[in-house]
Amino acid sequence: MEIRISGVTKQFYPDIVALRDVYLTIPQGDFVYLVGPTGSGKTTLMRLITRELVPTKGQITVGDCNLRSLGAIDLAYYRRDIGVVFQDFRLIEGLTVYENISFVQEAIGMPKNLVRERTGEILDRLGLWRRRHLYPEQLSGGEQQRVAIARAMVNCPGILLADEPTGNLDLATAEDIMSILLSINASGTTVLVATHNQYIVDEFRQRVVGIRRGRVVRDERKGRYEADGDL
Amino acid sequence: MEIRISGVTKQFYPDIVALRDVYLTIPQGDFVYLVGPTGSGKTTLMRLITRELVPTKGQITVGDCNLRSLGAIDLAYYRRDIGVVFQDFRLIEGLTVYENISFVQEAIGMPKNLVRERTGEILDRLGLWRRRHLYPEQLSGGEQQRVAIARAMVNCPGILLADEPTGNLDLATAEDIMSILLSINASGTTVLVATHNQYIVDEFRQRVVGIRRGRVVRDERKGRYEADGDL
Amino acid sequence: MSGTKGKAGTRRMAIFRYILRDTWRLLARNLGLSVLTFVTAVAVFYLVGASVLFVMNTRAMIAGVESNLFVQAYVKDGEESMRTVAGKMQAMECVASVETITPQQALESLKARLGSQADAVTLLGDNPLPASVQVQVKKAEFATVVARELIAMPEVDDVVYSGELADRLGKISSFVSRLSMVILVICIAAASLVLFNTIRISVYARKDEIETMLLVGATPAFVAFPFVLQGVTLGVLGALFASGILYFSYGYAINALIHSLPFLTLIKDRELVLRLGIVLVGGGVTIGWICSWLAVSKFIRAATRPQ
Amino acid sequence: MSGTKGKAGTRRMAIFRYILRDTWRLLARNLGLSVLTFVTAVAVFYLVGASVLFVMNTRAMIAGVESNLFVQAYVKDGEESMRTVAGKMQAMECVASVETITPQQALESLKARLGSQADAVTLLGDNPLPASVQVQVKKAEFATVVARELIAMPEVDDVVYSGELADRLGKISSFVSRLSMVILVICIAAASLVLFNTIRISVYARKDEIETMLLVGATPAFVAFPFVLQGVTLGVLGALFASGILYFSYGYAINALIHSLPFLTLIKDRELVLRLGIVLVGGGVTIGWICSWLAVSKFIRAATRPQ
Ligand SMILES: Nc1ncnc2c1ncn2[C@@H]1O[C@H](COP(=O)(O)OP(=O)(O)OP(=O)(O)O)[C@@H](O)[C@H]1O
Ligand SMILES: Nc1ncnc2c1ncn2[C@@H]1O[C@H](COP(=O)(O)OP(=O)(O)OP(=O)(O)O)[C@@H](O)[C@H]1O
Ligand SMILES: [Mg+2]
Ligand SMILES: [Mg+2]
Repeated sequence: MEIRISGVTKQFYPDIVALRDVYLTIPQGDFVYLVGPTGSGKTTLMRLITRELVPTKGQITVGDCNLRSLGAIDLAYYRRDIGVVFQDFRLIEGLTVYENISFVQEAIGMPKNLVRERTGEILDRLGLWRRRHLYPEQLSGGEQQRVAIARAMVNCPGILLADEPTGNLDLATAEDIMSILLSINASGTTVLVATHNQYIVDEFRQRVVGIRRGRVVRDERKGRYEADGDL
Repeated sequence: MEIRISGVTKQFYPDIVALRDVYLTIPQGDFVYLVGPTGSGKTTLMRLITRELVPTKGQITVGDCNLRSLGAIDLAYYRRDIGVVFQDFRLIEGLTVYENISFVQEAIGMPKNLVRERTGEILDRLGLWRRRHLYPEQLSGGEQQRVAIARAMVNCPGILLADEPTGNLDLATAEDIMSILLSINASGTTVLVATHNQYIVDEFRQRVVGIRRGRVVRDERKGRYEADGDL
Repeated sequence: MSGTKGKAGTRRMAIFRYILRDTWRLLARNLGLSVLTFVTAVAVFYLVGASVLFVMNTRAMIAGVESNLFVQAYVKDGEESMRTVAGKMQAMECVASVETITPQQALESLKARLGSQADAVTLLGDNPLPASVQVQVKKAEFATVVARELIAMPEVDDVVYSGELADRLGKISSFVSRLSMVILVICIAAASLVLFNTIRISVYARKDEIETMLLVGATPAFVAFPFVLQGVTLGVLGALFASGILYFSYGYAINALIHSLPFLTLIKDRELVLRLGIVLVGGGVTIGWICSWLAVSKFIRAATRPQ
Repeated sequence: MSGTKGKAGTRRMAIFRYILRDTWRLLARNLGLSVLTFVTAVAVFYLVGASVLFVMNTRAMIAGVESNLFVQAYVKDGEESMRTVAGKMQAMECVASVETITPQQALESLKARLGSQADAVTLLGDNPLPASVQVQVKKAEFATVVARELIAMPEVDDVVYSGELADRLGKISSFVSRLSMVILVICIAAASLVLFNTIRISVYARKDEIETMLLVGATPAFVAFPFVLQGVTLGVLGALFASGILYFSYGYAINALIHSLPFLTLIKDRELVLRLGIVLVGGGVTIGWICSWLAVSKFIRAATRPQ
């Protein structure tokens, strides 16, 4: 499924334009870093792709699907094929770590034994197995972030959006996460990572899309981070 | 006010020991980086200092004040002298950016004109003035983080605890924030920064306290980050 | 996307199980909220049930008083025509019972009425009092009809009945039935309102959860069902408990009443409360369902409407 | 730490102003929650007010019926002793009014009672009926006392009164006053419960806010006050609105009643509703205060208790 963003502008108030005339095509299987100073519009772009927001102008299609015209049920089915690591995690407070990860599988009707198997596997892979019975508020920031990553990955989505997925992780753990993301990407999933982490971007070189003040200012294959941060 | 942590152990369940026999003294006016892999106990240490938690064993004194024996009102007065940047920001959803920052001043009974002046000044300094009428959920991650920093600083506290204050900021903005923290420190405030940001630690060299699995493993003046991240 | 795409049935079963478990979680994990909603539901259903019982007993009481209303017809020629009139009355639809009073009985009763002055009556010599027929009507409003009927009969000389009393009773009775309806409607409206608000506020406290679930691909139905079932469960439990309390407190109250006011016509049969309980539980299901559905679907709509 | 440490007064004023503004914010920013709580409060206060009015009118009605209860004393020697007895009665505490009936009046009334058989009475010749005194008591239960008093008088020959009726009325009246108390208590309890739950759930929805405020150095009082004032405001507004609706609906109902049931003793004075309104508003303040205080202080205690 190709993500095709054409001429998208997103305006919140007359004076806040989060994205301005953005054209971007992300083919199936791409790995893209979205970089840019804080407030430049990275999260807004991701929220447009999940149809949390609709563009003020322009149009987004994912595969054959024009996002503007999705009904509530179609939207749910569309979102099942997109895994999102939210910048603020959005874990469900009333659910344990285990339940937070299993319920997205349950919501699509996966049978119990498969859910158990998959959840256990992914918790193990992210070093969270011993924390599975804790509630989000009992976790450290980095642990919460990994739960969010686990939840986004567990359904093997066609597209994975990760918004600042290493902001609360030490370098070693961040590198682990990155190699997991790369292996997911290798299996055909499109991965879009918004990040401020220069190390990561420079170490695992991939396509880099730079945004500044809502505009795409560069788009390089095997790019570098470039801390050109005049706001 | 000197922070004196002696023999502190914090245990959550029989099997989760977040801190283990920690001794640490932070004199008034110090600037300390708290580094360590995710889940090592940095946030727990800070929550002990704000008396959100009490130690399972051991004792913490700040100035002349033994934290274990604080009543509800004394606790409020104690906390007024501590500014905290929470890892998850904890902005109040129902308040705008401006109100989130002014209310901590109002809570201590500061007169209106002074509140207005100070709030305006700090919003300006952190580049948030144009966002002052927005609610937290309308801000980007980095903007929320800066609001949290502004709120922690605005009462000119004697101690400033910043938990991962640059996790959602690009490098340039992070450097700005660091120089603000350093200037606050220069005016006599004790600053304690928990961080995973190697750049920051290595560029603005200060005392570094390393924690791993709940134990203090190193404590160096002008230390470096050292990504020694075996969990 | 993987899983058992072929077996839609198994999948639906699985989803159903998850929904049930989630309902349980909603109830159990936020025990505080659940208990508050439940207690509110009990209070509200108790009020409704109590007002229903009150209304029914008031009606029974009025009916009891009405059945004490008589129309008396004095007949012209002795006991013969007295029996004719009585027979005709007995055939009427709106008549409950008919009693005949011979002149002898009438004299006795007059003597009794005069008390110690009864001697005066003996001065009357031969008994001048006529025979009469006493008719008990089924409802107060029929008294006038019966009286008209009687006066039209050739055998009847004069008709005595308390037209004013019949009139009043009729009016009071019809007013009580209207008032009772109003009371019931107000109670039920207040009950629904309170339950709706309570459920809605408790859904409001979980706004974020609803939003997040929808964001990660749960269908609106999957998100809504546990809330709806939770609402239904609380409604039903509230109604059941209220019925139980009602059953015992009604038994207690009615015993006390019968003891101190034996002359009132009350509904002594506690089975009534059981039947009322069934209605309340039905109401609990309906209100719980509708209220939680309205509440949750509002938040779902807000969350899926893109900005 | 800076600010105007010296001027504690100005600071307290400032804090007070902030608290007021915060209360307004709580009410306005979560208009949905506020409206739900408000509507619940209106429903609940309306129920309480309506039940109070219902109870008072029932009591007035019973009192009206009671005042129609008479004790009749036949005196021995003509109109002289009739007047003596009447005088003594008038002096009694529990007597509402006294009426004297001469033998002539008694005869008229007997004739009237006999209807078309009145002719029979003329056969009596000289009027054999005695003079009598009719005593109206203030409450049904006094009838027996008055009757005893009368029978003990030398002038009195015989006393007639419906002991059974007096008894029943007395019992009904005392039962109605007890029942009305029970109804009121149940209504007020249910009202408090519902309001408490509603306020508590709405505080629950703001748990995080309370926690954060305490974490950044707000005193428990500073955090609690806006919630308490919000509760009081909603309580008062609810009570005011309920009183308003009550005022108009009572006026309407009482007009309809007086029109169709003019013989009932009802409280026509709408000022009663105004006085009731004042009581309701007082209740609104109290319940709003207590409920929100309990609710918020529970969360504050939970948040300041270290783990
Ligand atoms: N709902 C909203 N209402 C008003 N303004 C908004 C809203 N959402 C986002 N914005 C504004 O749009 C701009 C872009 O926000 P966005 O979250 O996309 O930034 P970002 O690139 O993710 O930044 P960061 O790296 O800090 O997370 C910000 O300035 C933000 O204040
Ligand atoms: N309330 C709690 N109940 C149970 N376990 C807890 C609780 N709070 C913290 N922990 C555990 O204590 C450990 C230390 O947590 P802490 O938040 O201090 O880590 P941290 O150093 O801040 O990590 P990070 O860099 O990821 O924020 C974690 O493993 C966490 O799961
Ligand atoms: Mg962002
Ligand atoms: Mg932490």
